[in-house]
Amino acid sequence: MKNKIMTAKEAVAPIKNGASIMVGGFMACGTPENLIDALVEKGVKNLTIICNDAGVPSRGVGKLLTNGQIKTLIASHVGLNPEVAQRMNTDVEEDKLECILVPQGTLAERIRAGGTGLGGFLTPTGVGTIVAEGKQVINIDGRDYLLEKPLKADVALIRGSVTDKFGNTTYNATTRNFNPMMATAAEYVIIGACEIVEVGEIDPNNVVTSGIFVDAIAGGEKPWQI
Amino acid sequence: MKNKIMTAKEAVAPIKNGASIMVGGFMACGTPENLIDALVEKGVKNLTIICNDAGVPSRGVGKLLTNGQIKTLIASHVGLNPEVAQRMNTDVEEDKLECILVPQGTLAERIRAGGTGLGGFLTPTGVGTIVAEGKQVINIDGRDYLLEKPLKADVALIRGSVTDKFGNTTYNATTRNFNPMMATAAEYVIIGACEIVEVGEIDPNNVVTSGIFVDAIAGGEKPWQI
Amino acid sequence: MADIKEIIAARVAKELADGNVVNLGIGLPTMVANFLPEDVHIVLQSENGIMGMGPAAEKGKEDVDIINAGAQYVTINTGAMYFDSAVSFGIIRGGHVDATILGALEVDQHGNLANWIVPGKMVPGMGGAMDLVVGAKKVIIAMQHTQKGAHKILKECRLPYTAVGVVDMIITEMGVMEITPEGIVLKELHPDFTIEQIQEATEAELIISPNLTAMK
Amino acid sequence: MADIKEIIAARVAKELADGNVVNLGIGLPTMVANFLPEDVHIVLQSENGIMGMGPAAEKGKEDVDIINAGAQYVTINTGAMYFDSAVSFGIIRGGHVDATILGALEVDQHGNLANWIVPGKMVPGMGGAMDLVVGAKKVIIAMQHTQKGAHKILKECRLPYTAVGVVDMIITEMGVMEITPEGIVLKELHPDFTIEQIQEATEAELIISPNLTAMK
Repeated sequence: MKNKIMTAKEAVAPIKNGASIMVGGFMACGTPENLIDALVEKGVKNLTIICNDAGVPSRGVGKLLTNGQIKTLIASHVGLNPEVAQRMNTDVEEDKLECILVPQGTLAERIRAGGTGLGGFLTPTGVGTIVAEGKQVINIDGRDYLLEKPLKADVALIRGSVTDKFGNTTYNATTRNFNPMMATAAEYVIIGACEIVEVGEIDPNNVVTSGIFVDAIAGGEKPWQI
Repeated sequence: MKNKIMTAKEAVAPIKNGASIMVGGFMACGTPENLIDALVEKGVKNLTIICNDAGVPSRGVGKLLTNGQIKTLIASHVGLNPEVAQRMNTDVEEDKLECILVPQGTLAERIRAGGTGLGGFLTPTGVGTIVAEGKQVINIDGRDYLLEKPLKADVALIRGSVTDKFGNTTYNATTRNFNPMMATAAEYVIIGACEIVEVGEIDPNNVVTSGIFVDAIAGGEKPWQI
Repeated sequence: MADIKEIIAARVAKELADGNVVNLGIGLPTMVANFLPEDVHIVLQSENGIMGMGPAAEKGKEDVDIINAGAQYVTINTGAMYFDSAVSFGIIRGGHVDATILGALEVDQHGNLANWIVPGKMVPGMGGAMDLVVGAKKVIIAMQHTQKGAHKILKECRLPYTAVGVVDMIITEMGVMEITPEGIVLKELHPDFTIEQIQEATEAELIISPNLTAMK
Repeated sequence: MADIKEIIAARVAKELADGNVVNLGIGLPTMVANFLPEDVHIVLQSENGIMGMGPAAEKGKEDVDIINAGAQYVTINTGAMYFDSAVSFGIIRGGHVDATILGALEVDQHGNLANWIVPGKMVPGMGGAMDLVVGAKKVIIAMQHTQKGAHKILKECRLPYTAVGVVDMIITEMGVMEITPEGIVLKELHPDFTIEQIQEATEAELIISPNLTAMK
C-alpha cells in the first residue's frame, strides 16, 4: 500500500496558484486548520475556494482571505466574516474578491453531483429568485425546478476525526457537514486528521469516506475552538 | 414519544390493495422477511413492488410474486427468479406481471431523489439505449445525459440490524443496499428489526436512518440465509 | 406588556405538535423551544447536521465539535443523530421538516419572502434559508411587526426574494396572520392593539377573519 | 492448451495496477483476482455495497449479511467498508472505479456493448452493468471469442445496447484487442491462433497493430 502519511506542508506542496479548492467545515467547525495554515505559509494566490461559508478572520478559510490568497469564493453564507464585504467592495483591483452565493442545500448537492458523475439535478430551491438567473427552469409534473450543475475542484481539504492509513475516515458530530461530499469531488484529496489509526481499526459499517478517495493524510488536527 | 413497536401483522395492517411498496434488500439480503410473510398472509393484491430484484421464489419479494400479489415490478435485475419471466409471458390476463427494468444506479438515485425533494437528475447511464426511450436528453458541457425522475411509494419495508424505539436504525454489512433511501421515500415506513434497543443506545455518529422517517417497528428479523 | 419577543415566541410554540420535526432560525425563533408545553416534545433539526438538537451547551462544558447553524456550541438530546449537509438538505427539501420558523426583512400578501439580502448594503448570503422555506411543510414567519416603524408586511416585496409563495403564517407581537389565496387573513389580534392599529402597521390589506380571536 | 477461461483471466490480470479500484462481473471476470502478481493489490468494489471485498467465504463460515453482487457469500479484506446503493453507484458513475471487467453477448467496432437482453428470449435486466460501463475509467470485455462458433465481435451490435462507445479493450482466448476511433486494433495474438483464424472468428475487420506481439 502506498504511503499517504506526510506533513501538512508536504501534503499541500502540489497545490498551485489559481487552483480551485474545496474546504470542509461549517463556520470552521470541521475545517482542517493545519492544512489551511500550510496553505497560508505556501502563499499560493488567485485561489477559488469552495466552502459553506467564509469562516471568521482568524479561523478556517478566513485566514486565506485575510492573507489575500482568494480570488473567488463560492459559499452559501459570508455574513460572519466582515472582510468578505470589505474585499468585495474594495477599489484596489488586485484585492477584489468575487463572491458567488449558492443556497446551502444546492451547494451540498452540486458537490455531491460532481463526485457522483451526475450531469446536474432539479431543485425547487431558488425558483423565482435571483438564484435562478441564467439557469434552465424545467417543469416536472406541474412544479418548476432549477437545473443546477455539478461542482468539482482541483483539491479538497478535509478534516477527519479518525482516519486509517489507507484514508478511510470518520467524522465526529457536526464536523461532518460538507467533508464527505468534497472528498469525492476533487482530483487531489488531503485529509487533515485528528487521529491516525492502523488499517482495519475502524468498523467497516462506520467508515464514512473510503480511502480510495484519499491522496494524502496529515495528522495534528484537533477539535478547534471557533 | 409515540409507541412504534408492534407485531409484523399490526405493522402491515394499513397496507391496501393496489399500494406501491418499496422493499429493501439485494437478492433478499437485507429484506425484512417477517414483514413480507405478514403481507403474504394479509393477501393484498395488485401491488406495485419497487425492489432491486425479484429475490428468489422462496425469499424476499419472490414470495409475493409466487402468491400472485404483484401487478407491477420495478427492479434492476430479475434473472434469478424464473417466475418473473413466466408471469410476464403468461396468457392468463389476471396473472400477468408488468416488469419495468431500471439500471441499478438509476433506481437507487431515483429513490434518493424521491426522498430528498429533487425533481429529477441527469445521468449518463442509459444514453443511447432503450432505457432512454421517452426520456428527455439534456446536453451539459458537451455530454449527453438522461433526465430521470424521482420515485416515491406509499409504503417502505426496511430491514434494520439495530433499531432504537424511536426508529433510529443501523444496517449491518451488505444489508444496507437500498434500505436507507427507501426509508426516506415512502409515506408509511416499517422497520423489520433484528434487534430493538432503547433510545440513546446507538452512537449518534453511526445512525444511518433517522427515527423521524419511521412509523412502525416490528422485531424478529434475523440475518436470513438466501 | 411582556417582552415582545417572548410574546411572539410563546404564540409560535402553540403551532407545534408533539413529535414535530422543526428547524428554528437564529435569534427570536430559537426562543420558541422555551415555551413548549410539558407534553409537547419536538425534534429540532439543525441544518449543519443534527437531528435531535438539545439546548445550548453550558459554559465550560462545550464540545467544540458540536455547533448549531448559528455557530453556537449546543448539546444533543438522547436519540439524536448526525449527518452530512447533503443528507441534511435532503431531509429539508424532501418535506420531512414539519415546520421552519424564521425571521423576515419583508413578507408580502402572496406569501413571498425576502430575508437574505439588502443589495448594496447587506449581502450575508442565503445560507440554508432558501432550501428551508421551499422544503418545510409549514413556514412560520416570527418577527416584530414593523422595523422602526417601517412596514415589513407588504403588498409586494421590494427586496430580492428568498422564495416565492412559501409563507403560511406570520406571527408578530400584534397578531397572527395566515396567507391564503385571497390575501393575508388576520386570525388573532393581540389585546394591546386594535384592528386599526395593526392595519396601519401593515402595508398589505388585512382580511379580518369572521372568527377573529384574541392572541394569547 | 490451458483452460480457456484461465488464459483470459490471466491476461486480464496484467491490465490491473497496484491500488486500482476494480469491479469484477460475475463468472469469468471473478477469476481475474486469482492471477494477480504478489505485489499487485487491487481494491475490489462490489456494487451491492462493499469497497475492499475479499475472497468467497469458506463453506460453513458464511456471514449471511455479507454477499457480493452475484449473491454469493463473500468476505471482506482489512480496511474494507460498506455503503448503500446510492453511494455505491455514486462511486461507479463518478469515475472512481479504475476498471470494470465483464462479459458480453456482443461488442462492436465502435465500442458499443450488448450484454443484458435477448428480446423475447432472455430478459434478466441490466442490474448495475449500464452504470458500470458508463462510469468506470476502463471497460475491459473478458469473454470467449465466439459463442458456439457465432460471431460476438461485430461490425454493429444487433442486440439492444448496454451502452454506446464505452468498451476500451476486449480480451479473449485468441487475442487482445483495443477499440480505437479507427476500429478494433489487434495488439496481441495468442500463439495457438493465426491472424487468419482470429479474423475469421471476428465479424468486424481487425486492424493489425504494427507492434503485434504474442499474448501470454
